[in-house]
Amino acid sequence: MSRNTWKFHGGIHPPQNKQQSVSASIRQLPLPDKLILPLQQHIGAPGKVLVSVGDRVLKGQLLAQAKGFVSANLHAPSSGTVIDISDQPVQHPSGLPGKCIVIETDGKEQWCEIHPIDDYRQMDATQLLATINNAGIVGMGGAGFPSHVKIGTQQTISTLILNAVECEPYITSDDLLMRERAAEIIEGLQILAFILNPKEILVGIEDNKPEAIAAMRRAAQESTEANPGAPCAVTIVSVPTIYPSGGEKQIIQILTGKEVPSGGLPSDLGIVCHNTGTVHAIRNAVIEGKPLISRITTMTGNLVTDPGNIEVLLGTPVSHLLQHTRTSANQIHRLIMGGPMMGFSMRSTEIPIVKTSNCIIAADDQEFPDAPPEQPCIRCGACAEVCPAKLLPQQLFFYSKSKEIDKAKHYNLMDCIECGACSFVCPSQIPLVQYFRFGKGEVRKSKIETDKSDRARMRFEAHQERLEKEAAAKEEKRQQRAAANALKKEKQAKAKLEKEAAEAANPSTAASTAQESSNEPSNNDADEALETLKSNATKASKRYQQAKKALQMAEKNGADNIDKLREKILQLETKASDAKKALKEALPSPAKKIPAKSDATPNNTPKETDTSAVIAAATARVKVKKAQNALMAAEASDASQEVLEHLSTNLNTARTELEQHAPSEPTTGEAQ
Amino acid sequence: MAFISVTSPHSHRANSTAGVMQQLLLATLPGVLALFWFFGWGILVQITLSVITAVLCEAGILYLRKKPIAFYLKDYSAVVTAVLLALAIPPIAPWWIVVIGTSFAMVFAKHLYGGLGSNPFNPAMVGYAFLLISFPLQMTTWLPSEGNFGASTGVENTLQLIFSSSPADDASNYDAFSGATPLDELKTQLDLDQSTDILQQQDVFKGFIAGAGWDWVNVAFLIGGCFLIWRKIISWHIPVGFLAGLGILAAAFSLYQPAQYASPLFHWFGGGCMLGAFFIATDPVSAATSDKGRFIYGFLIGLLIYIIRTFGGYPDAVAFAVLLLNLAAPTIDYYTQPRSYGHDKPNRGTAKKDS
Amino acid sequence: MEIFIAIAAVLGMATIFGAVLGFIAIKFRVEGNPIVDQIDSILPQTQCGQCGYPGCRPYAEAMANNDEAINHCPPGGEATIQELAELLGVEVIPLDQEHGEEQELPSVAYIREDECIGCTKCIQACPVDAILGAAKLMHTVIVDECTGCDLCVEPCPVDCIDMLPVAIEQNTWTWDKPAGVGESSVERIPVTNIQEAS
Amino acid sequence: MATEYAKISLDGLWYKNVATVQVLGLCPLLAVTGSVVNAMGLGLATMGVLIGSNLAVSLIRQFVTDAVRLPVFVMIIASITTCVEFLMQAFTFELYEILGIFIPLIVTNCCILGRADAFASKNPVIPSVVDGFMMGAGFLVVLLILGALREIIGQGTLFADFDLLFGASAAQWEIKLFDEFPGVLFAALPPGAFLGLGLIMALKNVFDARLEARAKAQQAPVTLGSKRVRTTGHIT
Repeated sequence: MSRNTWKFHGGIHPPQNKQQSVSASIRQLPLPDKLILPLQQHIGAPGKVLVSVGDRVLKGQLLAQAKGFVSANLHAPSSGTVIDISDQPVQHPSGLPGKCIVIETDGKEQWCEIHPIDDYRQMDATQLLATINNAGIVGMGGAGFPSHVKIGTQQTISTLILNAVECEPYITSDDLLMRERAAEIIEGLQILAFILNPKEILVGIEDNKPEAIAAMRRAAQESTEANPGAPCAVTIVSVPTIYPSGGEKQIIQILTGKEVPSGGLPSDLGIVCHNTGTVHAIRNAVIEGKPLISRITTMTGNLVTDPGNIEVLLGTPVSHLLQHTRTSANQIHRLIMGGPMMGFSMRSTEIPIVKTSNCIIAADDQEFPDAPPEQPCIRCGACAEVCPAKLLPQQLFFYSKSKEIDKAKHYNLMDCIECGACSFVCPSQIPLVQYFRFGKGEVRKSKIETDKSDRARMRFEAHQERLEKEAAAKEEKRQQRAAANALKKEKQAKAKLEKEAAEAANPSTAASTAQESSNEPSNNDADEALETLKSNATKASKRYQQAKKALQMAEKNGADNIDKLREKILQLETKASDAKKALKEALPSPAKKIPAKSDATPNNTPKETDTSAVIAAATARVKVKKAQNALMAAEASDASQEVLEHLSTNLNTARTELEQHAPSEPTTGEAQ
Repeated sequence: MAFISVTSPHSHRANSTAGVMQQLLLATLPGVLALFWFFGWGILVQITLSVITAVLCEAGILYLRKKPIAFYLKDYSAVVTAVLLALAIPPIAPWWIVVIGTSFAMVFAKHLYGGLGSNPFNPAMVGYAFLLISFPLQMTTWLPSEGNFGASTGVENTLQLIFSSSPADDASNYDAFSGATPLDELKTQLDLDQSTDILQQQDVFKGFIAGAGWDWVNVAFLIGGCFLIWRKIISWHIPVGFLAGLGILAAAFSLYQPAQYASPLFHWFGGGCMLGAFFIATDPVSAATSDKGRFIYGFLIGLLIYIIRTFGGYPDAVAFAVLLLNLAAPTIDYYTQPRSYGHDKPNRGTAKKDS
Repeated sequence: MEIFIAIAAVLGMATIFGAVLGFIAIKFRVEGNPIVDQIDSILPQTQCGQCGYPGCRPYAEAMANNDEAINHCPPGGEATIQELAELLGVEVIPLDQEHGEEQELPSVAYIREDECIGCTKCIQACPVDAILGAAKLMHTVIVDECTGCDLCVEPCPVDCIDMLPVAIEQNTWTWDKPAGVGESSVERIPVTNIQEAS
Repeated sequence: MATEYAKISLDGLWYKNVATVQVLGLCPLLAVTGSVVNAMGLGLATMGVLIGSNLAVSLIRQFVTDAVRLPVFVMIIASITTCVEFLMQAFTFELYEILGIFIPLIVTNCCILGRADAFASKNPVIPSVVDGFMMGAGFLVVLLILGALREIIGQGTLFADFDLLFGASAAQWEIKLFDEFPGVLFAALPPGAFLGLGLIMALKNVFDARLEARAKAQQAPVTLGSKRVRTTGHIT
């Protein structure tokens, strides 16, 4: 059964170290006292907790329900009591704690109600999908991507791939699983094939696992014989041993020659790829109705006295495993979850086994000595030779190091699968993968920051707009109110004047005094205004002189800002002349007014008061006052020249208006 | 009990920069022996002098730059630069030539650009080019090859030649011993309208291909180069491109007018060709990055060498060609970025914002 | 004679080139100033006013039009200064400390809700409307929208607003940059065995 | 007054030095600094043009509109350069021959147009002339240092051939520093000039860094965030 395989670029041959853990068959451990179940055991949103502290739970009972599309259910691995729901050390390279449900086991292993499916072929594909979804199955090779999302793809699938490559050194959990439970795995594949209806099923196994290949071939043969009508046969493909052939993208390339587009999914190519353990779990979920509550984990490393593969309940603390494999925990230098190429070093022995924990390596510093200090990159290119993604790691390294994320992105940093092949071969001992992880983090961070700042800008602009609108509305209201007030005042004034007129018709001293008193201030106001104008004019001309002097000085010194000074002087000059003009214009009016006043006094003896003239005089007075106030306010606030000019003309016109009406005014008073 | 937290991968191939450099030094051994056999003790003296100067310079600059001295000296990069430079220098060149050249290479070509890994030019070749431009007489005067580990010149005589106190004496001393290299002689004679056939008869050209021991020196460097490729210290792309570029031009010209242009074999095994192809051009720091880029880089060096050797003002051209292509390496990288997994075509050029 | 030819040539050229220049000056006048938008997109949009301008955009305008210095933005820090320098073609200069210090970690405002008296002063102070509440009712900060400008801290009459650094969680955590040449990137963690301790 | 001229002088000689800070006029700088006398010849010529052009530009600055200022300045510079060229032909013909094309090429020396545009067109006559002198002096000093450096290393002499510039009596000024010096040809060639200029610039940067560090140490501590404004409310 030879089938054409393709090669991916690069790859390395790290020492295998698999023989330590393959001698014994899969075994079980005694039930641990405590099971710690992190809510986040998969990619996506953590589930919603359905239990509370003190609840008694049964084996297989749903503890947390998937929340959102990419999420997974979590079940109780054993019966017992929920004793805590809190932050605990979990399987995360940062060492940051995560929220966990802690169950104290009661040793009864009491199952909740389960629903095995006798013949899945009688079921609907959607029903099977729901079963898998409910069982909380995620990719068990290490990534932890919820399986039902992969299986539930809308695209037409032509190829179903079982990734049984297990290319990382040390790990043998899939190997042992295939050796011992090949038939179950084939059954799981048939279930998937039933759901996805692919044209072919490919099983890729590295040629360093001859027993597993033999077992799988046998099981596939038997399966075909047992179900002659099966939609498609399982093809077992032996692939060359090279790391990282177990990467999803790499196994797809090896088996089909196709490349998953950057940023795309295998389903874009009509391919679905599952890990051995995952397929086995799917089989258990469908055939036995059991959710994912345990997995096979390899215990190995030179400190482990009884290395091997263990079927372990999820949530079992690593310390429990160490204890039952007779590991000298005191000598541990590096405790790794996952393989030596992509696994992470744990910071505590209390971290629990989760759905993705395929291997635990307890090693001293002989087995994994500390990396020597980083040396400068000599651009030897060894990294580029082994990169399975065909990237240029040295370029990515330079740009990640200098945080030039645009350039790093241009060199496809985000396509790095962090397999560690480049770091493995680097003669300069540069922790390249860490640089790339750092760079990727920076890319993500900058994306978040840009999004956030864009949002902040929008909100700020909206905020400003709102404030402006509010201010405009207020201003409008204020004007309305002012108009209403003015109307009211006018009415009052009218009423008063009418009353006065009525009084004046019957000559009375009261009326005349009233007139006089209202006349007096108007004169004073005008004088005051004149004064201010005068002082303004002198001030302006003084400033102009000062500026001129400054300019002369500056010219002598050849200062830089001469042009500015000159401009300013020009301004001042116009200002001064304008002020003088205003003064000139203003001056004659009182001059005229005074004689007019004196002239008018003796001559005119009105027989009756001219009501309309009085009203006009009053309004004129108000106008003068207003204009004066405006002018003063403008002066005080250093308003522009135009405004001042405008205001002073206003004042003048108001004054002339007053003048027109005022002469008739005092006569009434003085005539008496 | 203390755990360590460290990024994966946790295991590492047992190799190091120092190891790479040591193997490089090992690979020069056949060449050094051949030079020793044909040109005598001078070459060993030059290597010793150069290595001492380089290490002192490196230590001094590291001290000035406040860097850990031992840490950097342990990577052997200074020694490699020194040895490569010394191999290119005439065996009886006065001591100050070596010292000046090596210090120039270490200080200006290496450390002023930021030290190991940051130098855009090959330091050894910068030093060589500097010497060749500055002291053309001393740099083109070789001993005639004689074999027998320089028995006729002797250790004492060699030392006296190299360390003679007065530079004025040099010229007369040289006259007694010196001779031009075959490449130099070829150029001179061809300029005098001699034909290549006649030249083959002359003393300086007697040998199996390229005359007077030089071919054997090149063969020795070729052997060392093959060792490097076998050990995966260098990739085959640069040397093959290099020899292909040189060979194609040489073949074309010599087929066109055999009397006027020397054969590809003569070019391959003459002068510093093999040293340049396997040891100089392959310096990864200053070369192109991708496989395709490296081949192009090597090929262009080969072309340039032939052009300068045949039409230029200097008899040999490895240093100039390598330096010029060092300058072009970023441009080559710019156009030869490989297509990475999952992409239809390779990226070109530089990053655009928010691409 | 020669001198006249020279003068004629020079004058002739002056006329022609003057005409060309005049035409070009009118025809290809540059309108608007798109650089402001580019600068604004670099600024962190905290709207904190630490630059001395009321908001990021006014500062961007000042940089584009009035040659304002590029080192007045503490929230953006070194990274922003570098980007601005690159965009505007000026030298990178250190952050002006008079405008404040760059913070290591971004922080956001939190209201100690039981102390809040519902005065709405912080709501008015917030430039991005990230505080929720009504008069006489407790207020709270929409953490995702808070830019960490701390403009709300000072107006609070009961001092119940804290600026707290954004906590790093599993999904926001990223790997550190390795220590660099000459250093080993191994981090040693003292481990206390929980079972032994308890 | 005094401080203003001091500033112009310091800018010209140090802070805005044409060669080491603005890195302008590299072509003549690299080409003719093989010996002190060449450097001095070109430096003086450039200085003369710089003073003349600054003077002329400053005089006419009010009558030149923005659009035509570049052609006008270039015209002025070209005229003055031609004058200097004639002068040199008249008085130091041999040096003129040696410097060759680099004398007419002063027209294209960016520093001259740069100063005309950046300084002379905005300042009165006297400061402009001072600026021209100081910029020229700064350039000349760098030329001289580089010339001396290259002459010493390249030929082992100093002040050779001064008779070209200062008459026959200056022929004795030559100092032979080493006996039988082999002469580092590299220094006499353009690459040596690049290297030398780079070293001079590096040295200057070291000085500047020291000065800055000292200035910083004396500076009063700043109050953090003292320039903050409120952003809420109306923005007009």
